[in-house]
Amino acid sequence: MSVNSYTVQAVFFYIFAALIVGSALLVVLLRNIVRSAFALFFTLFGVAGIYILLGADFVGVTQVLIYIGGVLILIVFGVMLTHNVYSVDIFNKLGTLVMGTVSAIVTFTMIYYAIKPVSWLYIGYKANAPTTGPIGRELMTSYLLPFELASVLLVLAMIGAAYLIRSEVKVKKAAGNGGPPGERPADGIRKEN
Amino acid sequence: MTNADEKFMQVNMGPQHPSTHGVLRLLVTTDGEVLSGVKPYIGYLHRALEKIAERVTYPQFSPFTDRLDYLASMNCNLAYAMTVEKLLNIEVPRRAQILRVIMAELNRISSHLIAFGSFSSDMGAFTPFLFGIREREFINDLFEIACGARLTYNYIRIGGVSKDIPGGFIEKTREFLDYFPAKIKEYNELLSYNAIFIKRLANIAVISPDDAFDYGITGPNLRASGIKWDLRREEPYLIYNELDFDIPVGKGEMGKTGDAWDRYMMRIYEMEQSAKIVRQCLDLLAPGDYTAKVSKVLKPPAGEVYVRAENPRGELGFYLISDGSTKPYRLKIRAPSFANLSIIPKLARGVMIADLVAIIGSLDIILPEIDR
Amino acid sequence: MTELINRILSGMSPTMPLTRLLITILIMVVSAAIVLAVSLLYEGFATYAERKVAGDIQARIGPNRVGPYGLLQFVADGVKLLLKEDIIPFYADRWLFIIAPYIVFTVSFAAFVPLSYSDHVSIANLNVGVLYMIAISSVVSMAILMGAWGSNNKWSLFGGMRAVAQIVSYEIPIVLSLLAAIIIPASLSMRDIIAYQSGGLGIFRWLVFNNPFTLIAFFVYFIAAIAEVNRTPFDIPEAESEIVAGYHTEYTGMRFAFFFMAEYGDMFVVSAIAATLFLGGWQIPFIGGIPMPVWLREVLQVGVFFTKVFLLIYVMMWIRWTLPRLRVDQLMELCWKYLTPIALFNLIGASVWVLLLHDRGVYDIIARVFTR
Amino acid sequence: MAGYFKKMYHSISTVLTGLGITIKYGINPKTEVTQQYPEVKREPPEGFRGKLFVDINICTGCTACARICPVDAITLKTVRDENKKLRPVLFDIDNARCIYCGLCVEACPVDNCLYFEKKYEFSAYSKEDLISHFGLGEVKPAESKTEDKKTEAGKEGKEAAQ
Repeated sequence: MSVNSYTVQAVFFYIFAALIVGSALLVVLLRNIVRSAFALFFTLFGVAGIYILLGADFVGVTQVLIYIGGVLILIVFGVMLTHNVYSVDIFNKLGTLVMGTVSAIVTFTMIYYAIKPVSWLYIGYKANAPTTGPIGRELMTSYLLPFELASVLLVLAMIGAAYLIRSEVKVKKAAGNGGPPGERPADGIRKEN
Repeated sequence: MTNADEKFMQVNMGPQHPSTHGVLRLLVTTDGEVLSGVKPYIGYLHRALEKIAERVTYPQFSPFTDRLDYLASMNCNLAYAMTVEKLLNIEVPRRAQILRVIMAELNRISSHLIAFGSFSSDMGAFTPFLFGIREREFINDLFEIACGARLTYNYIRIGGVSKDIPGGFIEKTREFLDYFPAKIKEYNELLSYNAIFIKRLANIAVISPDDAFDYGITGPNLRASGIKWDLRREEPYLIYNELDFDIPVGKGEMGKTGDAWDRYMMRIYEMEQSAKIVRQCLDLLAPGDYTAKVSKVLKPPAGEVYVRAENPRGELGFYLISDGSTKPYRLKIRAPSFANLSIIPKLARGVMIADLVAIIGSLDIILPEIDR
Repeated sequence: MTELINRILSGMSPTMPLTRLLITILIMVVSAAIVLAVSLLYEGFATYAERKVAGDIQARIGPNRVGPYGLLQFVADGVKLLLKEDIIPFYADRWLFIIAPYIVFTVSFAAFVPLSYSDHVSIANLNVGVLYMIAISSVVSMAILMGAWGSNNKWSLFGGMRAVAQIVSYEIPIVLSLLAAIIIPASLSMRDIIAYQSGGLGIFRWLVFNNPFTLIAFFVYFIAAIAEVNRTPFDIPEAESEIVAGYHTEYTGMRFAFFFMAEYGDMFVVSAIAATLFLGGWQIPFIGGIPMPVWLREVLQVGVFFTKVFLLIYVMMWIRWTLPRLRVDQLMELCWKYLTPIALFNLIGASVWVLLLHDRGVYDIIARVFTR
Repeated sequence: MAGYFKKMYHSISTVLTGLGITIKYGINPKTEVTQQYPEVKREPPEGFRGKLFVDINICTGCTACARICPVDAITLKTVRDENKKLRPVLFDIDNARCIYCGLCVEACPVDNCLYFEKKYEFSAYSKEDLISHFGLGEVKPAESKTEDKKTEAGKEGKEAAQ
């Protein structure tokens, strides 16, 4: 929301920050893994809100589009396909706790040292200027190589996924009349008339 | 999902599922969208009709046959009447025979209209259903003129029909026959030859001729598999041998012979043929008795008899044993839908949930007949 | 709305941050309430229209009991839904079950925000308006999945999985076909896009007529949009005859109403995008060039915009009551084998057109030939 | 590739044909076939099987209807009056049980005694209200020995229920 008032921005910032922190805590603390996955929804939404507050509307909207519409869906699907979702014991080993603590400390240290040297520039209120055009131009000029590399990576991932699925179908076909699902594999489903 | 067997999921389809055509319950085992097994459970509509038959007199059972296949009551009445007539050796007057054919064929049309309509609504198109109902109402009006009832007619009785058709019936029937072909054309354009509809049905749930024999499938479902078997031709009863009509068989127009689309299309073709038969019968109709002389108390000789007739859904058979009293000793009903239902577990393997609906719809089962 | 706030705030002293905040929030809340009221009114009317259109198409009359021509039917429906028992299944995941309908509704409501209803009437003119719409509609799939999982019902889960697969897949042809149009005005802002389409008798500079590729893009978009909002023939997530009611099987009363309203809200939104991007938004056809008072122009523009949207919604309803439903794999096939490649090649074609002809449309070229 | 476009053409053309049919109905209000029931009531044809009616004054109390009824909808109790004539003191027809098959009407030996009315609206709040009572009520019994002939409707049916 682009309103020429720092107070309003501040209020919304704190709302979004509370949303992010609260839901992130839920993600970590909830014992029901499906619910944690859904709690992530609010975290990502809050992040998008922060982006928009910062005037980066394109990034904010892309955050919603990709993280909520894409990544989160995949995560939730993955969680749902875990078998016996409700009985997943998240805190089962002491080792996890130790490892978790260590990795958390390491991550926070890294973030701290990444943030510390930055000389924060207060740009003030600068929304309403279209950001899409500049972003596109930069992607196609200065950052063309990383951009293309990222797309190549994605294509590779897609091909890999497709290959994995194909091989599973092949295994099913080879299994023949082994079991009910293998029998007549996908007969009448993938076939075209 | 919390099942121990993580690969499959068991789902209850019915008895209150929107597309199980009544109270059929299917225990469906699925692997995602793909079915790996279907088990039908029947009996939710069991009313012990066969037992009731042993406790009521012969004429009294006639209204109960209305409730066998309530969409084709005339045909059920007819089969039962013919059974008792055979036991009693009653000769039915010619006018009554023609009236019976007219009613049976009109009822065949109205039954197929429901089959067409409910199938289309199973496939997600609701409009053809109401179009089908609209034409069916016309036939119901005709029946109402003839016998006073719109659903459970009890019109065809032992020895003939309950009463002669009143004036105006013939004209109104002709009006219907003139109006009907345009509507069939409309159905075909709207639904039968629609690309989505064809894609949903072609090559789905193919019943091979061998399977059809093995499972005792009859009626349009059998003919869709390419077998030209129609009792109206094979064992002509009433005046069917004098009439000129074709028996449509499945030719695999859109895919393999005997697929769901063929089964569906058989009903459209049969409606056309039935209309043709009714037209001929109206021409043949001559004055005469509408019923044979039948005594009020029927006491058939001891013996047993089996009579079958071509119902809209297949062969309806009555196996009647008489011990010489006024009540049947035993009446066994061979319901066509029951046999047709039995092939569902075979067809519904490796297909998708949406196809299961297509299978049930294309077999056009009716539950009161199955559960009896 | 931003301008409005700025205008009000500029008249105030900058030393009262709290008052400014309160006023800002007040204006936001009031405008949100207005949009909510309008959208609720629209949704009520849309449910009425749906039933009336269905009635017309099915040779029926449709609702005509409540109020004149049944216009108040939606009030009766709303009251009925409000008074219904609110059932939460015992084994449901309570939290997910409860919040899912609210998210679905909020999201569909949030999509009304960046729309440009006329030259000056819009709630927020986002620079990334079109992208925002696409993003916000992808959130729906998440909420649907939430409700589907939360219901702890297998049919719901089927519906939820289907819905997500469908929405995620169909976003691709939608975005690709929208891109073919967006590259011409080179802006993501709804207002800029509509402003670009002025002139040419108010109709020939619509992006749909800009070049042959945008024409194809319009149809691809419209088909994909129908799928995106889960309407027949693509209503497999709530396919009544297959999976009972899909993801909202377990929902009753007001929670169900939220899902229901969200569906109609989504219909409005996708139609509004189509109207904005392809059909000139609020550009008044033919008489747009005539000078007229500002208020009249605004009213006409809003009227024109809504007319276009409602026409598209009518087409959606018309399609819904005509066609049978696709199967889930056929739906995916349509998306990946037909719509996506077509949209992709179409986008390339449109890009080449823009590159070679410097975003001059067919009308510009013809007009140039004639003026020469 | 040709097949691809051919399929596409086929789909689009058939879909458009279907849409053409529905729009004809959609824009033409004359195609509506609905009757507005409470306002417009259709007149049932001659011989319509509606609610059963008994002209009790000409009823001979022969109980033929009760015996033929397949569902025991008719309860009949007759008493001999002073003229040694059978009179139906109790003649109840349970409209909820009746299946409107018409067997009783055909069985009735008296003309215009038991017949169907053209009445099809008889909803009620309770099952009891659905029973039509036609019986004469109290009839002065024969002066000589009171011989009550009780006929419970459809004895045969009763057996079946057991």
